[in-house]
Amino acid sequence: MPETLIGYDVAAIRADFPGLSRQIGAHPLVYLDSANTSQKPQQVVDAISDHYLFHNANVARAMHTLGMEATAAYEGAREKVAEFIGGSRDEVIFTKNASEALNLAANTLGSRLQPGDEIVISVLEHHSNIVPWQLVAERTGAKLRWFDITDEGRLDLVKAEAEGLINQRTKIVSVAAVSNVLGTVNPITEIAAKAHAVGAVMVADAAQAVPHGRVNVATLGADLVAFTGHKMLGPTGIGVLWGRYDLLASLPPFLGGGEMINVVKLTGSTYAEPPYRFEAGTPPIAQAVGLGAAIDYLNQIGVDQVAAHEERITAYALTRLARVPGLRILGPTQPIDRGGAISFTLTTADNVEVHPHDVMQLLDSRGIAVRGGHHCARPLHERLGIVASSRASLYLYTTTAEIDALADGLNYVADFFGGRS
Amino acid sequence: MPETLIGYDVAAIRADFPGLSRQIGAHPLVYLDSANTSQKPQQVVDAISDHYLFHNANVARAMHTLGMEATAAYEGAREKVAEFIGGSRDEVIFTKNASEALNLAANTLGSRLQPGDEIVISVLEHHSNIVPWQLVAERTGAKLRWFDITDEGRLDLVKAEAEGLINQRTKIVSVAAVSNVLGTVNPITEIAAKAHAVGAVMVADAAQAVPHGRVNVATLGADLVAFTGHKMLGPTGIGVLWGRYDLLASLPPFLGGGEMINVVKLTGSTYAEPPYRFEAGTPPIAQAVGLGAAIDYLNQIGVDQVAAHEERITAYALTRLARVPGLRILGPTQPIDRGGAISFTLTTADNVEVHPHDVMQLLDSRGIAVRGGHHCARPLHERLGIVASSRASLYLYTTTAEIDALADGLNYVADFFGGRS
Amino acid sequence: MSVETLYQEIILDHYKAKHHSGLREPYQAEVTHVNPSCGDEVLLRVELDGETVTDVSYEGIGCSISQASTSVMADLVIGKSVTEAMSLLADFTEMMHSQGRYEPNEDRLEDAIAFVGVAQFPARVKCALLGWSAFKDAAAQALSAEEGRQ
Amino acid sequence: MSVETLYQEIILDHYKAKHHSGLREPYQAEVTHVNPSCGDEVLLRVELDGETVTDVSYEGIGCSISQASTSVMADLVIGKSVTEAMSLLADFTEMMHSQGRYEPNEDRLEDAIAFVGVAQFPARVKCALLGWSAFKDAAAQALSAEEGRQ
Ligand SMILES: Cc1ncc(COP(=O)(O)O)c(C=O)c1O
Ligand SMILES: Cc1ncc(COP(=O)(O)O)c(C=O)c1O
Repeated sequence: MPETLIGYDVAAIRADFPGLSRQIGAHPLVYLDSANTSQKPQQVVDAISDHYLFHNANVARAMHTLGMEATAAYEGAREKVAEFIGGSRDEVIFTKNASEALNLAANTLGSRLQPGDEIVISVLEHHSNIVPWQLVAERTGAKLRWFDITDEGRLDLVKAEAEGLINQRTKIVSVAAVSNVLGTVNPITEIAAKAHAVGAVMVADAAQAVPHGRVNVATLGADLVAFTGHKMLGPTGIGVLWGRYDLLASLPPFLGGGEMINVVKLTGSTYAEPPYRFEAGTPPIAQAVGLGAAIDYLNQIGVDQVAAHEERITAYALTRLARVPGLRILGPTQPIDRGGAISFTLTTADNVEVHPHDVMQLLDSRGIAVRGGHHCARPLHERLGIVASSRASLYLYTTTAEIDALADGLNYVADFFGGRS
Repeated sequence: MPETLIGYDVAAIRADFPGLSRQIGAHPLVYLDSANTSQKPQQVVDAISDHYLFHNANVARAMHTLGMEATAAYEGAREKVAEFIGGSRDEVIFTKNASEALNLAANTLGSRLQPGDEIVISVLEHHSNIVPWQLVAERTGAKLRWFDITDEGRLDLVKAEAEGLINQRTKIVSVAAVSNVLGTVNPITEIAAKAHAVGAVMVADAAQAVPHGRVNVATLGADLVAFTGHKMLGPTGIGVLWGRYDLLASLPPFLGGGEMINVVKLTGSTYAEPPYRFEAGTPPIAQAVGLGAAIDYLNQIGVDQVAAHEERITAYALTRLARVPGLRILGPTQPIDRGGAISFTLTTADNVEVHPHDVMQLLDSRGIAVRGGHHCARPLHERLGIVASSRASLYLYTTTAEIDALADGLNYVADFFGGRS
Repeated sequence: MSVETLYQEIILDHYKAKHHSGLREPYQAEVTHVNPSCGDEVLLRVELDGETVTDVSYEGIGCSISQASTSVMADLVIGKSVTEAMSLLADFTEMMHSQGRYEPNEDRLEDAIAFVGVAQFPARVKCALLGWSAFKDAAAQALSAEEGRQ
Repeated sequence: MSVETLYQEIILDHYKAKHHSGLREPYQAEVTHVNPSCGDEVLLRVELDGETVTDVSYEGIGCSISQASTSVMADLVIGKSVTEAMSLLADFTEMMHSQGRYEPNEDRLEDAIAFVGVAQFPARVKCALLGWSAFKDAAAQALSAEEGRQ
């Protein structure tokens, strides 16, 4: 059993990612920004190149041999995605990123909203799961309401219950499956049950969940699930909205053009069945191929293995960072119901809070890549009473040695800006 | 002078496109579907691979060394695009394809429309320049009106004038710069002048124009110009909307999330300046890099050279196809104000019109890739009194030998379905 | 995947002389089905007598595959019970999605076995199914119309 | 591009003891500028007497670069004419966009020359310009307020 927990041969995995062997100045790269975007294995890059060079054509509309090859590759990728999340292929819509997927959800569900209706999201959401709802609320007169968080950085379900947050007026609930700042794993299934009890649609922003193999749409309870390719070893330029077929079939189109139609006439048009209804214009064909290759790669290692590795590294990082003087972890400090994004603030010995830009910059001078800012979650930072934070985020290629480098680096940062300790 | 007209060494160009040397069954590939999507040179594919493997990070928000490299690459691509079309970098919005660009235009301009306002498009448009306007007209109560075409397949400006098509109620005019079916080059500058005279915004769908170096936004007259990467040697998953800066600055956001914001608060959000206001979520980073490489490639050959080559091959194809018995070319039959998309119908000796699917299929059996269908322009086909057509489309790598193969192939097709001639 | 696998003689014959083509009365249901990417259309009528398909008539625009397939379908289902027709539809659909790995039963599918080659051309499967799916819809509508009458 | 090019002693000194920090009266214009990707903010006030910048006061949250740069800017522009201040802004902006290929004039830019290294870190240029762009806006507003008064 311990064998499984210890996981796989990380060095062998890292050999598939040539970029991880880069030098940043005099230092080896320590890439701890995978929640922002992951690195890509050679296998994914090769699949994309091979597609462009030898099987490139438009899909569906191109019926010649190359067109059939491209279509088979594109639709094959759709099947791989569907299988990876436990859905069916006609429930998988390819978008350009998770943000478009969430906008698609907001706009199409929004067509049913009226003044007085309520949409519920949470203060810990990424802007991509906030702004689309603000825009649709503005347009329709619906009211936007928010889950608060507890001091530990988890959704405050007790307060929500007391406030009657989810009630008969609630039409949509949209919550992140895993927070990109706090790492919190949110109880989507429980919230979905509450949403469904009042007839609301449940949307899950799974951008930080799917890359870690944490999502099975058959049991999750959400009706719509958004995620993005570039955070799961895949290319940029592709995201996914999964939806229950009968829900998708009841939604109006979002963007118009290309193959999303049934018949176009001067007097008006009729639209294709899902998923095509929601894919306007030439889709991200090579990107789907790349995402399919990324899923193959994840499956080959095994998502359980990946999860076990990440859990181990997250636990190690939480322990190691807790020992850095002046460092305060935002969100859960134990590796329980917690993803591998670890945000923190750093205060020097003479009590100056080092700004995340400065943390980032000094770590970068040692080859260590972390993110500093509000991580597209400004309302969450406001709720936490801070402007910005630093974030280290892990993935299947992260090593304990990298965590050690980070911890050492943070000590150096604190010394640089504060009195030498 | 004749040297320039004869163009460049096509064989050398073709060597950059490994896919063009493929065999389809026993036949060498003859790729005549470039208006659908172009093939990609090795240089573009290598630029994408190199980016993913060695410079991959998120942009803007990632400030570490890799993040700076990715941002420089992404913003550098924006500059290349701007220069290629004669615009400035803050006027170039990256979208997922031309269709999204046109939806962006329709939705943001649509926010100003009222019942009684008129939008003018043409019957020869691609669905991507029809459906977004139908959707926005439905939503706002604006009326959609259409340019008709002449028998020669050109916009009927005389009829439009007589009908008062563009008038004081006109708020938006959106027309293709080059038809993807007929090849017609439309007089955008003239139409734009008429649109501007009544205070309307002029949109040009330049998906079939920019790949051939035909667009200079500084003189074109359009206020918004849409095009797509995959038709100009670039990757799938990226398109462009260029817009006059002051117009863009006056438009509301389209999709929400990510870096398109200024400040996000629970009570509402404010938005970034153009172009960022319109780029929600992680943008198509590697795709921008690939598009930049495609532009480098086009510039290296020289757009004048490309245009000269295409003109020559188009002229050759028009002559050669005119000699195929039973073949009728749709649109201009002379290579004047005409792009390299040539659509046609084919009738056998015993007077059976061969369906474009069957044309496509039989040509494919000889390695020749053309498109059969309505080419996402059903209203145009309805106007022409046909359901579908076959289309051969050319690009900078097309040879006269490929045109010969097409003409021979079409004779074979007519024989196959009709009495042997 | 030679083009001869696709364009079998039977298909070309049906294409050149479509059986049961032309709209006829009476009919209980009429539907239009479209292939969105090319605009091919079939307008199809079904007349039932109890459980029996007494007539199928249609007008279609389309490629040889879609036209021949509709012609073969009409031959096959006219005179059969709705249940039997639906069972044939199921067989045909399975054959179309088999990518060529299907042993068609000639006794049941008759001329329709000629379409086994189409399954190797995924882009054309939609063509071959156009008339069949129109029949499926129309028959279902006709059935509920019958039930309404009772 | 060593980190020492960036964090020069002058910058760290200004960061630790920001000059002219804290909001003061009177002022003719007040603006808030934000760096969208990190949420850093500066609230800045400008007071003019005719063509002369008599006071700049501010409250800011941000990294060492943005804070130090605002401090240095206030030092530089207070007491100068608006025209001179704008000319300094132009020089500073040029230096920031030079990618390090800029020979700053120490007599004119004084402590601001320490920021020449920032130009090699494009992601941080926004930080260095935050206070300056707030000043530009506020000064423009103050000028038109003055004109309005006349
Ligand atoms: C004239 C025209 N407009 C728009 C488009 C849509 O481009 P895309 O499919 O890349 O969105 C195309 C190509 O399909 C086109 O030819
Ligand atoms: C939780 C969450 N939601 C949504 C997004 C948006 O993803 P994308 O930028 O690919 O649209 C991200 C990542 O940036 C995220 O972490």
